[in-house]
Formats: sequence, C-alpha cells, structure tokens
Amino acid sequence: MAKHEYAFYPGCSSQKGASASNYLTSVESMCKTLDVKLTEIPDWNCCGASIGYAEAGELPRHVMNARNFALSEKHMPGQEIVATCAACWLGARETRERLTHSDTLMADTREALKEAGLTINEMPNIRHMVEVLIEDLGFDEMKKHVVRPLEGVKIAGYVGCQTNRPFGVDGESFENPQYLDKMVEMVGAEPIPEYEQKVTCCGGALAFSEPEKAQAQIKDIVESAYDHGAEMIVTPCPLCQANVEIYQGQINKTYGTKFNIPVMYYSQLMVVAYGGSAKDAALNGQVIKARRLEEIAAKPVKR
Amino acid sequence: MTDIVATNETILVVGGGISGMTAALEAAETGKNVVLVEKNPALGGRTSQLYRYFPKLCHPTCGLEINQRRLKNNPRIRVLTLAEVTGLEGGIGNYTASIKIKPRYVNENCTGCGDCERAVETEVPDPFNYNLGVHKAAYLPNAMAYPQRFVLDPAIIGTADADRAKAACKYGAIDLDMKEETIQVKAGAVIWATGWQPYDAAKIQPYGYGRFKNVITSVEFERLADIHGPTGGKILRPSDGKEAKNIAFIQCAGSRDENHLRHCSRICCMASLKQTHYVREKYPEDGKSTIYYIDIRAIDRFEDFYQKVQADASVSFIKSKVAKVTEDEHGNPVCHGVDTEGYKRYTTPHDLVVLAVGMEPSVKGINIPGHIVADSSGFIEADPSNGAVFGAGCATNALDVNRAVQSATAAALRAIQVVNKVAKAEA
Amino acid sequence: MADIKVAAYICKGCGLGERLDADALVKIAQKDGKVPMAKSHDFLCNADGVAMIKNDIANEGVTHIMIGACSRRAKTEAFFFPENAVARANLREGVIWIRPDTDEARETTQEMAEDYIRMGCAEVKAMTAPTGNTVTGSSKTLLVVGGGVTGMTTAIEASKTGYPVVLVEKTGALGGWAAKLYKRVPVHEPYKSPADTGVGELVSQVLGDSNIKVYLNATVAKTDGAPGRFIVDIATESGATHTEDIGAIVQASGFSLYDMNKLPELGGGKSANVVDQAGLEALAVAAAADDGVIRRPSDNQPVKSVVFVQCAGQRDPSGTHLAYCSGYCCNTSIKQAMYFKDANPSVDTTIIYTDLRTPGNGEDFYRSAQEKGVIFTKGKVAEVVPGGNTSTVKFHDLILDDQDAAMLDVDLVVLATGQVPNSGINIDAPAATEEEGAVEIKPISILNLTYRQGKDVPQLKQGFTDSHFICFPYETRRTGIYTAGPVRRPMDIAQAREDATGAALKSIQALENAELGRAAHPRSGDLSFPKVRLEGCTQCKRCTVECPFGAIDEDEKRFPVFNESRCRRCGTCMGACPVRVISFENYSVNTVGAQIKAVDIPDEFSEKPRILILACENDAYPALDMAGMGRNEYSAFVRIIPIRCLGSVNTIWITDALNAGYDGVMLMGCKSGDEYQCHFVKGSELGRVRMSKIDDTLKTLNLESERVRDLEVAITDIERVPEMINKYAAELVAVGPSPFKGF
Amino acid sequence: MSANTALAEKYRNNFLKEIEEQVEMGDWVKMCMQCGVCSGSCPTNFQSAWEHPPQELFMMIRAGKREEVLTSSSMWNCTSCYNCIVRCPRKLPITHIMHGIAEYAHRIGLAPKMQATRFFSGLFWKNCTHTGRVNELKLSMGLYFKDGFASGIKEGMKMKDVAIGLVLAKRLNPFELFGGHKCKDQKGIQAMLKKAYEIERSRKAAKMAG
Repeated sequence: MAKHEYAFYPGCSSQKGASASNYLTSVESMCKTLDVKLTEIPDWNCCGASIGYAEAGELPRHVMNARNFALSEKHMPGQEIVATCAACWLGARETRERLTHSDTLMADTREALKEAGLTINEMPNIRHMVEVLIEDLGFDEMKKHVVRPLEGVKIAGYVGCQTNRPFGVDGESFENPQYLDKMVEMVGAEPIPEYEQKVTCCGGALAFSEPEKAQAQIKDIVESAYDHGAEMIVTPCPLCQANVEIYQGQINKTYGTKFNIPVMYYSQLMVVAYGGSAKDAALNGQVIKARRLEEIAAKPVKR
Repeated sequence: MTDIVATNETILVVGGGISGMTAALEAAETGKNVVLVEKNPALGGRTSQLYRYFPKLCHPTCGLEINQRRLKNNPRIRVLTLAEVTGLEGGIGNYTASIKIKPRYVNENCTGCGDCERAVETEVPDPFNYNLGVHKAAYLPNAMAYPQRFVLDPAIIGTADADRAKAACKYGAIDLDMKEETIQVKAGAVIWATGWQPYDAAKIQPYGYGRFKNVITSVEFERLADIHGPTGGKILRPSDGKEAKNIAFIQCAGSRDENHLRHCSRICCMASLKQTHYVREKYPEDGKSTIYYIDIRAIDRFEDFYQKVQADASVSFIKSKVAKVTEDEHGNPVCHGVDTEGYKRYTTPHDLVVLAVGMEPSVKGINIPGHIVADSSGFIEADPSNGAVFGAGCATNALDVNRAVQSATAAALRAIQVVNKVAKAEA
Repeated sequence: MADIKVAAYICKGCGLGERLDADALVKIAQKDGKVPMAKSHDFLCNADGVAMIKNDIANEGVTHIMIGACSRRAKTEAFFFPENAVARANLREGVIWIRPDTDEARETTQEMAEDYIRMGCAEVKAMTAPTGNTVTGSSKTLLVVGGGVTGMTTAIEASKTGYPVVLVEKTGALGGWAAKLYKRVPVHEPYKSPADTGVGELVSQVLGDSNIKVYLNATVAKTDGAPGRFIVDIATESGATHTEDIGAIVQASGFSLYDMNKLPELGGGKSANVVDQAGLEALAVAAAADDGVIRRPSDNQPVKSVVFVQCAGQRDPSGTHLAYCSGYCCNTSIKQAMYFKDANPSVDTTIIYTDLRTPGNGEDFYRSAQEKGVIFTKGKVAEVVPGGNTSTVKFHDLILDDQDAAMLDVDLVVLATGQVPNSGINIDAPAATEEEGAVEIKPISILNLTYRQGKDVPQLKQGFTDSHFICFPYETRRTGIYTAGPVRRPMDIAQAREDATGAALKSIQALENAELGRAAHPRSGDLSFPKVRLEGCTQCKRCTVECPFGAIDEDEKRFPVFNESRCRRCGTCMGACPVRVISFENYSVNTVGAQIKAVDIPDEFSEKPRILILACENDAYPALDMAGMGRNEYSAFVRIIPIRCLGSVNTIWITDALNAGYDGVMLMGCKSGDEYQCHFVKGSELGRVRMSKIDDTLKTLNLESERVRDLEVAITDIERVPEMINKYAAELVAVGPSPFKGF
Repeated sequence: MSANTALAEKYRNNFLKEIEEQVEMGDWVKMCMQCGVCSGSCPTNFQSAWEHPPQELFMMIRAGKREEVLTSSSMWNCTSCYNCIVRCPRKLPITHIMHGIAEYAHRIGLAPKMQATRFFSGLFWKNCTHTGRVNELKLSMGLYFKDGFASGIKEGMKMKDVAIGLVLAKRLNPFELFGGHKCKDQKGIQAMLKKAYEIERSRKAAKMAG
C-alpha cells in the first residue's frame, strides 16, 4: 500500500515517443522513490488544450475533459486526478470549475457523456504533480531522499504560464512564484530567485503556427537565464520545456546568438539527486544534452 | 487637561486624527464633556504625516496648530494617548468602554527638553516616517506632537539605555515601572473615527513594491517631501539616494480593482496631482512627472487644480493602468503598458515610481466592540442598529480632509443629540 | 477693576539655570520690570512650582503673572490660570535653544533673556484678564433659509438636538430639487439600483415637528443684529411680514441648474428631444405615473436610444461655461440610464464621458450599470445635431481615436449640465468678475443683511460661499451664519444631508457661545473682545470697512457700532485704527507697544543692532518655536513678539520701534491672496496693504526702506525662518545702525 | 447591409448583443472599463504588427465595428498565457473571450482564411478528436503542408533540425505517421462529441431567438 495514491492523467505529449516522453520516464522513477502510486486512467483522451478553441467550442471541449473524469470515477472512485502536463491540468481544471458553477453546462455534459456510456456523479479534484509534491508530501519529505545533491549547479527556475495562471500553486504569486527555486535548493543545486523571466510566456502553441513570434519570446527567456549565469533551466511544463529547448538552434540562426542551454524537468533533477541513473532520469531524452547532470548521475551515490 | 469623571453625558471619541479631533472639539465647544482616545503617542493622525494639502498646497500642521490650541484651552476634553478601546458594553446613552493604555514610561513631569533622547543610543524605525528612517528609542513623536511629551520605545525597557534615559532626566519624568493598564470609561455616545490605512502595496504584485526599492507608496512620498521627513525634504530615491527627478505616479494602486479594493478611494488622483507640485518645487529646472490613470477624479471644485497641472509642461498624463513594473540595470523602475487613447505602447524608465495606494478603512478586519454595520469595503454604514455609535471621517467612507471634517462635525451633533436626551432624562 | 498685583516667575529648568544668570533675571524683573514679587524656581512647571504660583494667587493676591520659562505653546496644562492675566517670556525655545552654548555667545544670550523678561513684565502690566463680552443675546432659535433636502435636514437635526427652528422656503412647497427627482442614487449597500428619494418622509417629518415653524412662499426681507440676537423679518406672499428672534442662521439656498440654452452646439434649446438632467427626471416621473415607458417629447414615441453627454457646459477652462465639475452628474447619468434599462433592457443607453467620476462605492453603481448593459464610451462630444424626431451625436472617440465618431437617429439626448450656487449678491463683485469668468450670479439677496459690508455672505471661488479652508469647511466670514449644501460646494443628496447636519451643529454652537460672550472659531472660547473709546474716534471708517467678518456697522453719525458676537477677535480693527482707540483687554496697542519700549537698546557703537519681529501666532511663531526645538540657531539681536494676526499690526508699533532706535522690523504673516492661509481670511492681506504704505512713514523719518521687511512665513519654515532672520541681520549691518539710537 | 445602415449601426448595441449571444464569455465584454492592463500584459503586445489588443477590441465591439473585429487576426495571436485574466481589475476572463471571438469568427467564416494559428487550432482539434489523442507528427506535417505540397516541404525543411533533434532524443517517432497513439473507444468519443455539438448549436440558436 503506497503512501499516496492518485488517478493519473499523463496526457498526449507524455506518451511513448512523444515530445515529453522523457518527462513521464523521470516522473515514474521519482514517484517510485517517493512511494507515490499513479494509476493511469484507462483509455484517457486528449484535454483539447487551450489551442483547440477554433473548432472545439465550449461544450465539446468540456465534454472531452469530462470523459476523463468519468473514466477516473468509474475505475478509481474517490481518487484525485493528477496531471503532469500543465495544459492537461489547466484544461481539466477549467472544465471542473465551469461544470461546478453551471448546472446547464453540467446537464448538457452528462447528456453528451451518455453517448459514450459514461456519467459523472461527483467532481474530482484535479491536481498538478507539483501541487502533490509540495502540498501532499512537502519539501522536507522530498529532501529526505536526496542522496546525491546537485552541488554547485546553477539552475534558472522557469515556471511559465499555465501552472501559474490563472489558478497557480496555492500560496504562490503570479508575478514571482518561488516553488521551483525551492525545489532547486531542495535537490542541493543553486537557485536564481532574481531570474525575472520566470513567468514569461514561451509562446505556447504559436511556436508551431507563428514561430517567429514565439521565438522572440523564447530568446528573452534563454538570454536572461544566461545573464544570471545559469547552467540549465528547469520547468514543470512540457510545452515550455519543448519550446525553450528545441528552438535554440533556430534562434541562434535568426539572432546570431550561441544558445545551447539544457532545459530540464524538475522530476529529472530529483531523480538524479535521489541517486537514479541517467536512464531513470531520461537524460537521453534531451535534445540539448545536460552534460553536467550526466556526470553527476555517473558518480557513485553518497551514503 | 483637568481630569473629568466620565458620566453618561460624556462623549467618547475613538481616534485622534483630524476627524476625531474635530468631533471632540466641536462637541466640547458646544459644552459637552469628551474623552478622546488615540492609539499613537500623539494626536494628529494621518494628516499630520502629509507635507501639503490639496488644493491650496497649505500645510496640515497649520490647521493642527489651531486645533491643538483649541484643545489646550478646553478643559472639557480628556485626551488618552497610547490607548485603544478593547471593549464596549451597554447601549444608547449608557456605554462602558474598556480602554487599554500602553505604558509611555514618561510622566507629566516631562518638559520636552530632550535630555533623554540625547542620552540613549538605541535607534528604532520611525513610524511617523513610515519607517523610512529611524529615531532614538527615547523620542518626541514629531515636532508638532501633542501631548508634547517624550516616549520610551518598549524595546529598551530593561536595558542599560533605559537606565541612561532615566539618569539623564533631571525632572523625574521617566518612570520605567509604568505598566499596561485597562481603564473603564462611561459614555452616552461613541464616535468611531479610526480613519484609514494605506492599502498594502506588496499585494499588488505586478508593481514590485517590496521587490524594487524605487517603487514607493504615495504616503511614503509625502514624507520624502516633508522637511521633517527622512531626507529632510529632498526627493531622493531609496536605492541609491540619487535625486529622483523623473517620477511616475501610478493611479488606482489597489483601488477600483476587484482583486484588491473594490471601491474608488477618491483622494488618490488629487494626491498625485498635488505631488507633481512637490516634484516641480524641488526640481524647478528638470523635474518631470508622469501620471498613469484610468479616470482623473478631480471632483467638483478641485477641477481647476487639475486644469492647472494639465497646463504644466513638466507633467504628462497617460490614460493607462500600468501592466507591470520591472527594474533595469541602473535600478530604474520601468513602467510597461499601453496608452489606451489610440493604442500606443510604452516601456518607460523612471527614477522613482509612486503608487497612489488606496484607502482601506482601519475598522476593516478589526473587530469593533459590539456590532457595527459595515459596507462591502469595510466602511461603517449609518444604521439604526449601530445604536449610539457613530462613524466619522474615513472610517465611514473614502473622504478627503474637507469631507472628513464635515462628517466628524455631523457625527458630533448625532452624539450630542443622544447625550442631550440622557441629560434631560437625568435632570 | 481692582488694583493689580504682578508676580514674575523665572524657571531654571531645561538648562535655563545653567545657560542664563537667573538671579540677574530676577533683579531685572524687579528693577526694570518693576515687579514687586519676582522669584526663580528650579522646575517651575512641576507640581511644586505650579503650587507656588497658585498659592501666591490665593494668598498673596497675585492677579497678573509673568512666567519666564518655555514657549507659550509648551506646558499649557501646568501654566493654566484662566482667571488671571498671564504673560510668557520665551526663554527656552526663544533664547537658549536658538543660541550656541559658548562663552562668546553667553553675553548676547543673557541680554536676549533679560529683554524678554522686561517685555513680559511690561506686557502683563498692560493687560487685564478678559471677562467676556456683555452685549449678548440669548435666542436659541435657528433660522434655516431654504426648504430643500439640506434645509429640511438642518431643521430636523437641530430640532432633534432640542433647538427650535424657523424654516423659510421661497416656493409653495418643501422639497427643493430632490422633490422633482424620480429616484436618487443609492447610499446603502447594495449600490446597484436607483433608490427612493425619501423626500416625502423628510417633508412630513418637518411638517409634523411642532419645534419647526415653516414659512412657505416666503423670503428673508431683513436680517439685523448678531449671533444670539438676530432679528429677522420674513416677508410672505400675502405681503405680511413676520419678525423672528434668531440665534443663528443656516443658509441652504441650494443651486440652479446651468442653463442648457447656453449650449446650442450640444442641441440645448434646439429640440424638445434634447433635455438636461432635470428634464429627464420629469420625463421619468411622467412615465412612472403612466405605463412606465419614457417617451420622446417631440412625438411621444417610446425612447429606443438615449445618449448622455457628460460635463455639458462644465470643466470648461475657456471661461465660457462652468470651470468646475459638479461631482454628482456621473452618478446621476448612471442612475438615469438605469431608468431605461430597468424598464426595458433593449433600449440603447450610452454615456459619453471624458473622466468617469464615481468615488467610493459609486464604483459599484458604475459596475452595476455595465451589468445592466449601459454602454460607457470615453469620448468628447463635439456637436449634437437635432433633426426631426431624432438627433445625431458627433464626438471624438478617445479610445479608438476616431475624430468623426457619430451616433445617428438618437431618440433622446441628455445633457449633464452642472450646479450653479444660489449665493445671493456677490458683495465683492467688482473685484471678482474678470477673474471669475462667466459664472452668472443671481442678483437677488438671500439674507438681506443690514451689515455695513453688504447684504449677503461673501463668496469665494466661482460664486460658492464656502470657507475655502480645508480643515475648517464651515467657517464663513459671517459669524453665526453658516452655509450648507450645494450653495457651498457642488454636491449630491447624501453629501448635502451630511453637510446640513454639520452646519446645524456649528450654528447651535455659535448661538450657545454668543450667549456666553465667547468667540467662535478660530479663537474659540476667547473671552476678550474689542473695546472702543468713541470719544477719540475720527469716523474714518477704516475699521468698519476692513473687518474681515463684517462685525462693525456705523450709526447715523458714522461712528462704528461694534457687534461683539460677530467678532472673531483677530484685531484687524485695532491694527487699522489710526487713532488707536480700539483694544482688547489682553491684546492692545499698549500690550505690544509696552513690550517694544521695554527693550533695552544699546548705543550705535556697541555693534549690537536690535531687530523687532512681529510674528503671527498661528504659523510664524510655531515655526520659530520648532526652529528652537530643532536647535536651529539665529541672531541674538532679534526680539520677537507674537501677534494675533498681521491684520492687527498697528503702524504705530513700527514707528515707535524705529523711533526707539531699533535697526529693523520684520513682519511675519501668513500667505495672502487667492490661496490665502490666514485663518482670519483677509487679515494678513489687509495687514500687508497697510504695511505697503509704511515707506511714506520711513521717508518722513528719512530712514531706508530696508528697515521694514514684510515676509510670508508658513508653519513649516523651520529652517527658512532662521535663514531669513540671519540674512536680514546681515543686510542691516550693511545699512548701518539706526540714527535714532540713544535719543 | 448598406453603407448607411452600417453607419447607423455604429455605437449601437446590436453587435455587442450578437457577441453576448454567440461568443463564449461574450457577455463580459460590456464590463470592461478600458484601463488597458490586458493590452499591456499581453506578450504579443511588444511585438510589431499586432492590430488590436483586447481592450481595444472590446471598445470596437461596443462601437459596432463588426467586420473589423471578426476579420481581425488579433484574437488568433493569443498565446493563452492568462496574464490578462489575473491582472484585470474587473475580473474579465479575457483569454476565453479572445478564444471565443476567434471561434465565432471562424464559425461564421469571417476569420482570415490563411491565418496560421487559426489553421493550426482547427487542425489540432481535428487531430486530437480523430483518435482521441494527439498525433504530434501528423499535426506538424499537417501544419507545414497547409499551403500545399511545395511550401510544405519548404516549411518542413526549415524545421528539419528541430525534427531530427527530437527523433534522436526519441521524442518524435517517424512511425507515428502510420497509426500511432489512439483511444480504444473512438466510437464513443465521436458519438459524444456529435451530441455535444448538437446541444451547443441548439443553445446558440435559442439565444439568437432571444
């Protein structure tokens, strides 16, 4: 019996061979260490993301998320749903808010769900993995398992948008959230609290449709990380991670910069600090390799 | 003041700012006995911390001098400082208030000579200057302080500094054994004039108050301009003491905002317009003010003051709620936003950003003894169920000084109406 | 007055004992001051010292007390002897705290202290303890002029306090403007919808109150007398005149709406479908009486679209229309827009504004209007063009920056014109007109005062009868007469009711004080009052013309008639009097003159000039005190005398001083002019006018004009004042010693 | 609509009403007080060629500028960063309003035809609802080839390095092109969505009718 159990909503980007597959790998090994049991919601579907709006309309968007709620309720009644992807978490959480505040919307949703042979009786709590770590486990608990502190590594905590606004992590500010810095500290690395681009938008889906717009924003985010002497950037959001990491090459072409900074997930840092291997931390999943972490991961664990 | 034994004909006034003083004086000059309770060591309240008033640009201390003279000549008023009302029992015509009095450690023998101040070494933050500066732990609250009597900061009690102060005083004015006491006062009616506090600017995250040294509040700016202030009346910015000549005023910092204060605080527009005068006064050559606003609320006859400022080339107006403030490498606060009159973007560095912070009633959150009806912003509403407890001044609404004094004068009459009935009843 | 016994007390506390030769000061008091009983005390303000003084009063028959210690502003609780004449020689803030503690300085510092002792003794001997004016009245009745919300509220509140009221209303019914309203802006949570005016209830309260006597269709034909003893003639329609004894007066004569016919460019007067806010209220009242649908005046069709034009003829810097904002119009237009939306949400209601002004919880009212679908457009209306049954509203959309924005086929246009005060006759009109612009003043008197200075209460900016004081909003320049409501400042019903309640208190206070012969603000409680030796009077009328409060009339022989209860004790009359026949018991040409003469003037070779400073007690003197508290040094050659007001300075003091060999005179008074800070309103201004003529006097004495210096000093000039003094002292050295020394 | 009637509609509430009925969260538009904090908070604001910020769009809606608003590309530039929402002093759900206006413009065919984000948005939704899960490869390919084969190759080549990087990092699987991830109960999902669209259409129609 694990200490903490949740229904798990990995989301499309975390699937095998998808853009955030490395995120999932590292989360799984992180959870093993922390004795957190995640049970994937059977046959879960896409949240529609915020970018789906043109075709989605209101009800269909919510219905998509509602289906996941229904499945979770059916297979894991009473369990909270945990998402690792910021967009999944936000999409699901928005649906939750709307359905709880509009009876019509709720009724319509139930009617549509019927077509898939499903229904919702009670609204599940939707949590982001970061919330679970901070609120359910706490920094002390997380710190306990650090056996290989990432000493001397300077890391810029890039929070981005969707884990921060409009809901955000409880008790954090929209303009200057601290939790990533605390996590960096927790794994024995060096945070950069004055990193002022920590909540700047990475351009989101515009990175695909209007790259030049998004890349202008990504440039600021990376540049400021360099200015503060960061060796790597850490983030809780798959889209942030991808956007900030994979376009550095193109940005260099456009702006003549020499960007080449690894962009990690908090979970990857934790796995390494918890004594996990480069493979457990899915460091091979980096487009820009995190050499420094690889070295540390190769070191024997201090006991 | 001669000690009066409070009777039911007495009016209890809570708060010794301009509203409380006015209510107390107007009642006393109409022949009523008054007990005036102030939580600070001196009367005067928030207006005494202002450098100038709008629209005449005259000095609040001028009116304070007159009110203090009225007070000195009027034996009907008993003033209690360092005192707070902690309980209120009874009802119309017959209240009993419990008043907690903090020790001053200085008795009526004090001549105000200042020997104790020179003797002590400890320095503590000076609340009169919004803690922008420090003063000795034995201090006169301010140059206009009434009572004109020194105070020892509790921090030094039991230390050698306290003994130094006691030793320095030739008049036996220092009493280190003073203890906090609670007294009972009977009153027929109560006037609640506890005023307002500036909204906590740190809660307005995008403006970086607390994160950036050169983002300050409008009330703090008053102290910078005042000769009694931490800079002796020079407008210098906190980060590096550099002369602040290019100043941004951000209106509605907390007000008219459902994330903060839902109401409009009424005074902030005029206050900022007034403060542009300070900038010009101190830097006539190259002072520059920029006011970022949603609506300029220079209400009724204040309009001509607004028109004068508009005519001034050194002041520019931008119709925009600033989106956020950042800091550049020189420590200059930078305002980011959009001028909504025809969509013009700006990213403008300034020497100093002044947040025109909103008015929060001091009664808000504080549990007024007994049940008092307040509106959605926490201001006291006139309501029969308040009995003979009457709000006055900024405890009742966001008011400028003029309106606060009106409100206090009206409150005094309401209280007198009650005690007159009591008097008749007793006669 | 019984024979006087003077005692001088010199304190040695606060370093006075160390810095000064106290025994020498005692001797000075006895020798030069001619005070039989002079004592020093180590700590005069403590229980023991005060007991000593009290004992001398009780057992030694001491009537006059000279205290040589700290400033008259300090230790007032300890030195509180209301029964006696008291003078304070300021040895602490005025001497040792502004002088360096050095051997070189010791001599001049001691001289300074000795002079102040001489001056204190001289002053106190010239004083008598004030006993209060005896020409009092005892009427406790309040006259309220105006039967609108303000007037009715004043009447009700005064009556509730136990005072009878006479209410005069010029029309045939109570209620004023408010009675014409359909609804009012809400004043309680929730601030969401228009509320009932409550006027009906007020009216029945007034009519049902036996303590309130109401005259309808009546005006004030004549107001004579003074607080406590006004005699008021009330003329009624029937032609009958009723005379009432009145203690104090509240003028609540309200406002008139700015005439929209002056706004043809906005369609004012050009179409029945362009109305002002009063016009819209009338339509709403009519609708309410009918089917609730507000209709277009031109053809009685239901209004489907209405536009509200804010600031119509207001906030006009050009001077053509009103320069000010009336404050209430934004909320009123919001309220009126709700009339339409609450009845029929599909009516297009647009409010075109430049700055929306809804202070306090008005913000909720604004939000509520938006929820109801009222559209707010930030723009400046250029023109309203009526045509047939609809109008075109042309405006500059300030957000979309569209110069040629327009709304076509608008059924109804409402112009938010402002409030013009009904202030009666502007008694200073000639002076005011060019500066005040085109603000029209109705030339009918409201009060018909018999005062020598004019029939009505003096007006301030833009014709309002406000006090223009920030700390003291009620102080008019006619004692015992208070203005309230929109006549004082543009305001809405809620503010008017608050204002009325305050005015009721002030007038009650005034009539109570009048009975006790005490002064009203700012010298509240002062028992001294001007006494005149008519036998010496030359009927020059300066006092009657100059009195800032119109307290002095003239009898048929052109002699001044003092109405003490109207007097504020500023002493302007005393300063104005060329023959010096006006004085107060504790403040007179003598009390100051004696001090000037008491100063010991060293000869021209001593290089010890003497400078007389006459300092306003409210601003300059506290500034000098605080300079001392801050240990800001200034010249030891100055001798400072506090005065009630620059207006009370009699030129004889200057000439006496110069004749006595003073090298210079500094006058320190408050700011005068438009933004005056003088608490007697005109005092400092009148004083300055008087002093501007001093040059002639100087010429006759063939003295340099530098010998007299008139300075504006604010209470915050704590560092500036010492600088001014030292600078002036240096200048005088250049000018050289006065030729009058040693005569 | 004739030019005259168009002019007559200006500053009338007709278009505002249309937005309130047809646009998700559209009934919030009237609550804007034109402070401009949203405009200044939008990351897009500080890039060139952004036509209309939210607050300006809201004013244009009140001013009845129907064509200008619905054909504008501005709404499509929203990055869903939610800065405007958390800062708005009137608590308008601005992000959702922008999406809503875009969706409406798209629904009635006024949205700019080749606006890339509009295209991508539709593509994304089709992609993820088709099998119930997103197929990232097809998604990107679909985007590049939106303007036909030739430019598709061009666009694709631009992104070549990015793609290769991802493939090497095992974060982009070429075989996704054939099959890839999907939900089991696709039938159920399709039926569910069909129903949802039906309901939504009928609700909007009802609103129109008033």
